Amino acid sequence: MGFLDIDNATKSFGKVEVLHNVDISVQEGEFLVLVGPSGCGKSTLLNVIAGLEEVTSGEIRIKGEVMNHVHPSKRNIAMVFQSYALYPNMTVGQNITFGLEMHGMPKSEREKAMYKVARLLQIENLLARKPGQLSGGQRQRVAMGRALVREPDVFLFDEPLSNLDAKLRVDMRTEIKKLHQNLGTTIVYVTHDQIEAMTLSTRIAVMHNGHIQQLGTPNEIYNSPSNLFVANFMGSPSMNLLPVRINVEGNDVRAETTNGKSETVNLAFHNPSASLREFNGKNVTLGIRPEGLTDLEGADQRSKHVETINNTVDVIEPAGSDTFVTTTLGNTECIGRMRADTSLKPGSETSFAINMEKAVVFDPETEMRIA
Amino acid sequence: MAISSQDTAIRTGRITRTFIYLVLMLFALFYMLPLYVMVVNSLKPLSEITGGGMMALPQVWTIEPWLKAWSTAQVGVQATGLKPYFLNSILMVVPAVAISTMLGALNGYVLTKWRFKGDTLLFGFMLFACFIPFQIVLIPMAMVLGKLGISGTTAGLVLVHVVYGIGFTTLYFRNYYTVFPTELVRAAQIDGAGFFQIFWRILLPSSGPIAVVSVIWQFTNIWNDFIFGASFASGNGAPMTVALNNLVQSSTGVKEFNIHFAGAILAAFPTLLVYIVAGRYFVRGLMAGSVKG
Amino acid sequence: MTIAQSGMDSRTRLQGWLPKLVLSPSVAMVFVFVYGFILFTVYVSFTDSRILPFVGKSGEPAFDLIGLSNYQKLFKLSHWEIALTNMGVFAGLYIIICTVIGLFLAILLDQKIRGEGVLRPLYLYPMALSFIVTGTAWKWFLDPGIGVESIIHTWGWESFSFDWIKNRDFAIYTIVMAAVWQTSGFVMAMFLAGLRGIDNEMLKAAQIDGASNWNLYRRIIIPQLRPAFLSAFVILAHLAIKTFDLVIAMTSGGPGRATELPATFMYSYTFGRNQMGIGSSSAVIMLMTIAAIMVPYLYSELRERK
Amino acid sequence: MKGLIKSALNGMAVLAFSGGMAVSQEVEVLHWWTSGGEASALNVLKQDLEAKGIGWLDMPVAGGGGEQAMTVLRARVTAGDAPTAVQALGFDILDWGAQGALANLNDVAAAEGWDDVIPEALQYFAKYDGQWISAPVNVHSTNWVWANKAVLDANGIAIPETWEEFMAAIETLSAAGVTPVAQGGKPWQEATVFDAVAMSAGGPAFYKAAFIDLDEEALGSDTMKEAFDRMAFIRAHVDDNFSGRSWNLATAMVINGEAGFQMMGDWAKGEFLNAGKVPGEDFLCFRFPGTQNQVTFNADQFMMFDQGGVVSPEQAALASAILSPSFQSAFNVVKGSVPARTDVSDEAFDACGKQGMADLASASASGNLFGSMAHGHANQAAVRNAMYDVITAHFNGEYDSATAVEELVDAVSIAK
Repeated sequence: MGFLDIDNATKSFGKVEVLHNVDISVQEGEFLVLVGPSGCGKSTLLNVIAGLEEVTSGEIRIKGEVMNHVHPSKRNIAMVFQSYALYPNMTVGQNITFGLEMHGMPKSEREKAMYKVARLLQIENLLARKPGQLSGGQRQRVAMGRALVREPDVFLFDEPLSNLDAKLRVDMRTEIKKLHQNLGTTIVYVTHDQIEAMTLSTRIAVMHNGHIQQLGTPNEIYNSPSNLFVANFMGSPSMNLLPVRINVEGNDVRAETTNGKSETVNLAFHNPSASLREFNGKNVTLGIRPEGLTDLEGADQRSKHVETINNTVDVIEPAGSDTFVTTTLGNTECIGRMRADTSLKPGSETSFAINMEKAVVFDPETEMRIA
Repeated sequence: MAISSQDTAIRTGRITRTFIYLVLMLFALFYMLPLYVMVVNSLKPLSEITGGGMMALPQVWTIEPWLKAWSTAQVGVQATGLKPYFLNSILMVVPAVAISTMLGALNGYVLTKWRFKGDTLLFGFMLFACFIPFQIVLIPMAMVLGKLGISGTTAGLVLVHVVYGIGFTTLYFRNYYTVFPTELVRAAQIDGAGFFQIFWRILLPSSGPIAVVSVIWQFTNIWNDFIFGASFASGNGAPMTVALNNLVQSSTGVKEFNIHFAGAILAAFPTLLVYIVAGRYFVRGLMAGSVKG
Repeated sequence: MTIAQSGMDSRTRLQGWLPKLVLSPSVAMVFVFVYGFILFTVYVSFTDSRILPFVGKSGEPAFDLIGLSNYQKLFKLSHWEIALTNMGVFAGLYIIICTVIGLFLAILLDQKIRGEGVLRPLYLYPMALSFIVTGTAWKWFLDPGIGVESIIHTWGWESFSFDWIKNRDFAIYTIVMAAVWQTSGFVMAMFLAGLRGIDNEMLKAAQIDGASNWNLYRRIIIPQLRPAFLSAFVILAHLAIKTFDLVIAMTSGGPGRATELPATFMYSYTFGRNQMGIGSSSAVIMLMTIAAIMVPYLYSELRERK
Repeated sequence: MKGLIKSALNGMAVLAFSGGMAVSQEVEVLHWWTSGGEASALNVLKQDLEAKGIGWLDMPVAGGGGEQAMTVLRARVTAGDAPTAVQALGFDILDWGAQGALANLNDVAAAEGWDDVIPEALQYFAKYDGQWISAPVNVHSTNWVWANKAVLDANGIAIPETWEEFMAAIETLSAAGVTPVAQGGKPWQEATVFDAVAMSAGGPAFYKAAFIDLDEEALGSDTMKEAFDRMAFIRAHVDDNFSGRSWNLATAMVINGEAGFQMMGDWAKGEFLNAGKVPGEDFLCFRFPGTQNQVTFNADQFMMFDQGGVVSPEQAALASAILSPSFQSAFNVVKGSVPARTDVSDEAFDACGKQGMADLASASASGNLFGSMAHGHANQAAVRNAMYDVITAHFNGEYDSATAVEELVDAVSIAK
C-alpha cells in the first residue's frame, strides 16, 4: 500500500468510459507524471484524485484512507491548474491565503505562511497586485504559491506549463524540479509534453484511451517501451519503427529489411531472447531511437553491438547541437541523429551505425513488445 | 475585450466615413423625435398646443408645466403632483431589482457550475416564463396574493415583479457564467470554499458587467410597469406610472398636454438616468453575457 | 461537473443538496406563477365566466363548464381574425426591421466613430421610456393634421401625404414604426457587443486574403454573430407578443379595428367586455402560438449549448 | 418553505410603507376622476367625510373611461381586498350586484327618501333585486350638440331643430370651408354620435327596441340602415384627421372656430369654460336635432362593497354625503353633469346646466329617459363593445350601411 493509491478506478460519463480499471500506487515523495495525448483520460484521473469528479467504481486512498466521498478540500491536496485559475478579483496575497482562510486559519498565521511561500517563489513584490497585472510566468508562480502554502499531502499539477512560452517553460520546469527536490512532497503531474514527463518525473504513467499503457521510471519508459504506442509517443524525434522479417540462423537472429536503394539489409540482434526466436520467418516491427541510427563517428562508444549499413541520405535538418538525417529503411522514413558538424549532403550515400543493443521489437498484431 | 480599444481592422475611405456619420446622425434624429415632441410641448402653455402648434417650438417658454406635474397637478382627489409617488416607486423597484438580480445570479451559478440531471430542462421552463403576457396572469395572481395576505402591499408587488423577472435575470447570468472558467470554481473547492463562499467570493465579484445588464433590464421593466402597480398597490402606495397614468388618462376632464409631457419625462427620469450612467457598461455586459454562447 | 454527493461527510452531503435547494424557490415560483396560472387560464377558458372566475366572498364557482364553445365563438369573431393577422404582420415586420436596423447601426458604429459615447445612449434611450406617453408623442408626430405631413406642407410640398395612422390598411405599419423606434437601439447594442467580441486577427487575415469590406461582413463577420441574432430574436419575439401599451396609446386598436392585436383583444374581452371565458380562450390560443414558436427554438438552442 | 416565504414577505410588508388595508373610520375609494375639475369636485366629498371624522383613502386609476379601474377592481376583489366604495357605471354595477359582492344600502335610502327623488331609469342601475346597492352621483346626458356661436352666426345658421335642418347647416358650413363636424376618433365617441342619430332616426320606441331590448327585428330594420346612412353623412363632413383624436381636441376645434359642431356629452362644457368661453354667448348647447324631448344618459355611481354582511357606518355616511343636495349641486356644477336627484336647486348652474336639469326632469316624467348605449347604460359591456365594433368599422369605411346592419345583428347575437 502506497501513500496515494488509485485502486481499480473506473470513470464513465454516461455510456462513455474515460478511465478503465486504473491501478496506480504512489509512494511518499514520488513525482508521478501522467502523460498522454489529449483525451487520454489523464486530466480526468487527476480530477478524480482531487475529488472534483467521482469515480464510477474503484477506490482512491490517501495515506490509506478511502477518499471516495471526501470533499476536495478535506483531502489535504492542492492543485495547480493549466489556466492557473487565479481569482481575478483578489490580490496575489489574497489568492495565496484564500485556502487557509477557508480552513479557518487565523490571519497572523496566514500572513506568516504567505510570506514564507512568497519568499520561496520570489514573488514578495507582487503580493498586492491583481492577477490581471501579472505576466504568465508570474501567474504561474502565484498558482504554485497558492498550492504550496497549504502544505498538502499531495500536489496535483494539471498541465501547469503549457500556457508559457518555450524559454519560460524550461525555466519553470527546472524550478518545479528544484522545489520537489527541496520539499520532498508527493506530486502527481499531468502533461502531454513527453520531455516534461521525462525530465521531472520519478515515475511516468503513459495513458491512452483511458488505459495505463505503461507505468515505470523514465528510463524504463524510454528504453523499454511496453508497446508501440509508448514507443511512438515518448521521445522526440520519436522512435523509428520499421517493418522487418526475423531470420533465425543458429545462435544469430537477424532482422531482414531493405535500404533506400531496395537492397536487402540484415541486422543482427544483440542477445536475442527466446521469445524473439519464436518469430522466425515472421514480420515484426523494429524500433530504433534516432540516437541509435547515427554516423560512424557518432556511434555510442559504450555500445556492445553496432551494425553498420550503407544508405542514401534523403533530407538534412541541422538543429544546432545535432543534425537530423532522414533516410529510408524498409520503405519507412527513418530519422538518424548525427553530429552537428556532419558534412553530408542530400542524395549522398554514407554508412550508418545502428545500435542494436538498444533496438526493440514489437509484435505488429498485438502491438506489444517482444521481450 | 476592452471596449475602449475598438481596434476594428476594417478600413474605410473618406467619402464612406462622411456617409457613415451622416447616416448615424439621421438615425440619432429619428430616435430623438418623440423626445423632441415631448420636451417642446412640456415647455409651452396649453393654449399653444390646442391652438395646433404641436410640432413647433414654444412661442412662450415656460417651466410651469414641470412644476405643476411634479408638485401640484391633480392625480387623485388631492393635487399632489407626482412627487409622493416617486418614493413609492423607489421602494418597490429597489428591492424587486435587487432580489430578482440576486436570484438570477444564484440560478445562473447553479445551472452552470453545479449541473445536475434535468437542469437544462428546468432552465427551459424558466425561460419560457418570460413570454407570458401579463394580462393573462392578473386574476390568478390576485387570488394568490390574496391567499398570501399581501395584496395591496409593496411586498406583494415586489413578489410579482421578482416572479416575472427571474426568467430574464437567470438567462443573463447563466449565459455569463457559462463562459466563466470552471477551473476557478474547482480551485476554490480545493481551497475549501463552500457553495456560497465560491459564489460570494469568486463569481459575484466578477459579475459586474452582467449585473449592469440585469439591473438595467429589470429596473426599466419594473419602473415602467403599470398594470401590476395599479392592481396590486394600495391607493397611496401606488407607483409613479399609476400616478402618471392618472395624470394623463383622465377621461372626461380637461387635458393639459403640456403637464402630461412634463410628467412623462419626470416619470422616466430615473430610467433615463440609469441608461445614461450605466449605459457605457451596458454593451460591455451584453458582450460578456447574452450574445456570446 | 459533479461533486461527491453521498457518503459519510455531512458537510459534503449538504453541499450536494445546496445547489438544488438554492434553485428551488425560483423553480417553485415559476411553476406556480407561470404554469399554474396557465392551467388556471385553460380551465377558465372552458367556462362561461364573465366578470370574475369566482364569487368574491364564498369562493363558489360562478360559472358552468361549457366545453369548447368559447373557442368556437372566438374563431367566429372577425375581430379575432384581424388580431391574429395583425400579429403576424406586426411581429414579422418588427423583428425583421429591428434586426436589420440594429445590425446596420452596429456595423456603422463599429467603424471607430468619434462620438460613439454620445450616439449610443441616444439610440438606447427609447427602451427606457414607457409607452403611456411616448405613444402620444408618436400619435401627434404621425397625425397628418399636426405632424410630419403638415410640417412638410408648410415647407411647400403641398401634395405630400403621410396619413398611415389614419388609414385602415396602413395603420399597423405605424405601430411597427414606433415599436422599431423603441427597440432597435437595444438590438444595436446587442450586435455591437457581438461585433466587439470578434477576433481581430481573423479580420486581418481575411483582408490579406483580399476580402472587400462587403464580403468581410457578409462571409466572415455576420455569420459569427449567430448568438447575437438568437438573443435578439428572443428579446424581440417576447416584446412583440407583449405589445399592448403601444397600441392602446397610439391607436386604441383603431382606426376601426385595424390595429387590434391578440394582447389587446384578450384584455378587451376579459376586462372591458366582461367575457372572461372568451378572453381566456384567446389567451390560451396566444400561449399555444408562443409555445409553437419558442419551444423548438429553445430546444435547439439549449441542446446546442450543452 | 412556502410559509417561510410568506412570513418573510409579510415581514417586508411591515417594513415597507404599505398601509393598504382600509381600517375602520376610513373609506377607500376607487375612482377614475383624476382631471383637475373632477378631482377637486370629489375633494368636496372628501372634506364632507373628514368633517364627520371619516378618513378618505384615495385610489384613483384613470384610463379607458373606467375600464382600467374595473380591471383593478377585479384584481382587488379576487384578492379578497375590495375597496370600500368604487366608482362604477351602469351594468357593471348590476353585474357586481349579481355576484353578491355589494352591500345593501336600503336603510340609508329609506332614511333619505332616495326612491322619491331619483329618476326611475336611474334607479334601475342603482338597485339589484330590489335592494339599493349604489349611490348615484350625477347624470350625464349624451345627446348634446356643442356649437361655435360665431361660426354659426357668420354663416347664418340657426339652431337646427330637425335632421334635415342639421344636414342643411352642415352643408352650408362645408361650402363655407369650415369643418362642419369636429369628431374624435375613438369607438366610444363614434358610438356617442350613433346613439343620438339612431334616436333621431327611429324615435324612442326604436331606440329602446334596438339598444335596450336587443330586438333582432329592430336591429336589422331599415330604420337602422337609415341611422347608418346618416352616420355616413356625418362621416363625410368630418375632417380626414379625426381618427385617433381625443374628444377634447375635437372640442378645441369648435372652440377655435375651426369646426362648427361637436356631438358630445355634457362634460365637453368644461373645455369651453376652461378656455374662457361663455355659454350662450361664445358657444351653444342644444339637443341633437330630433331628440329634443329625449335624454340619453349615463350616470356615475359609487357602489359599496360588502364589508362583512352589513353596511359599515363609513359607507352609510359616504352614501348619504353623495346624495346630499349640497354635494350634488357643488359637484355637478363643476363636472358639467346634472344632479342625480331631481329636487336640487338649479341656482348654481349655468344656462346649459339649467337646461340639462329641466330636460332630465321632463324626460324622466314623460318616460323619455333612456340609458345611453354608447356609455354602457343600455346593455352589457359585451354587447356594447360588439356594437362599437360595427359602428366604428362602418364609420371608418370598412362596411357600407347594409353590411353594417347585418354585422350588427350578428355581433349582438354572438355577444348576448
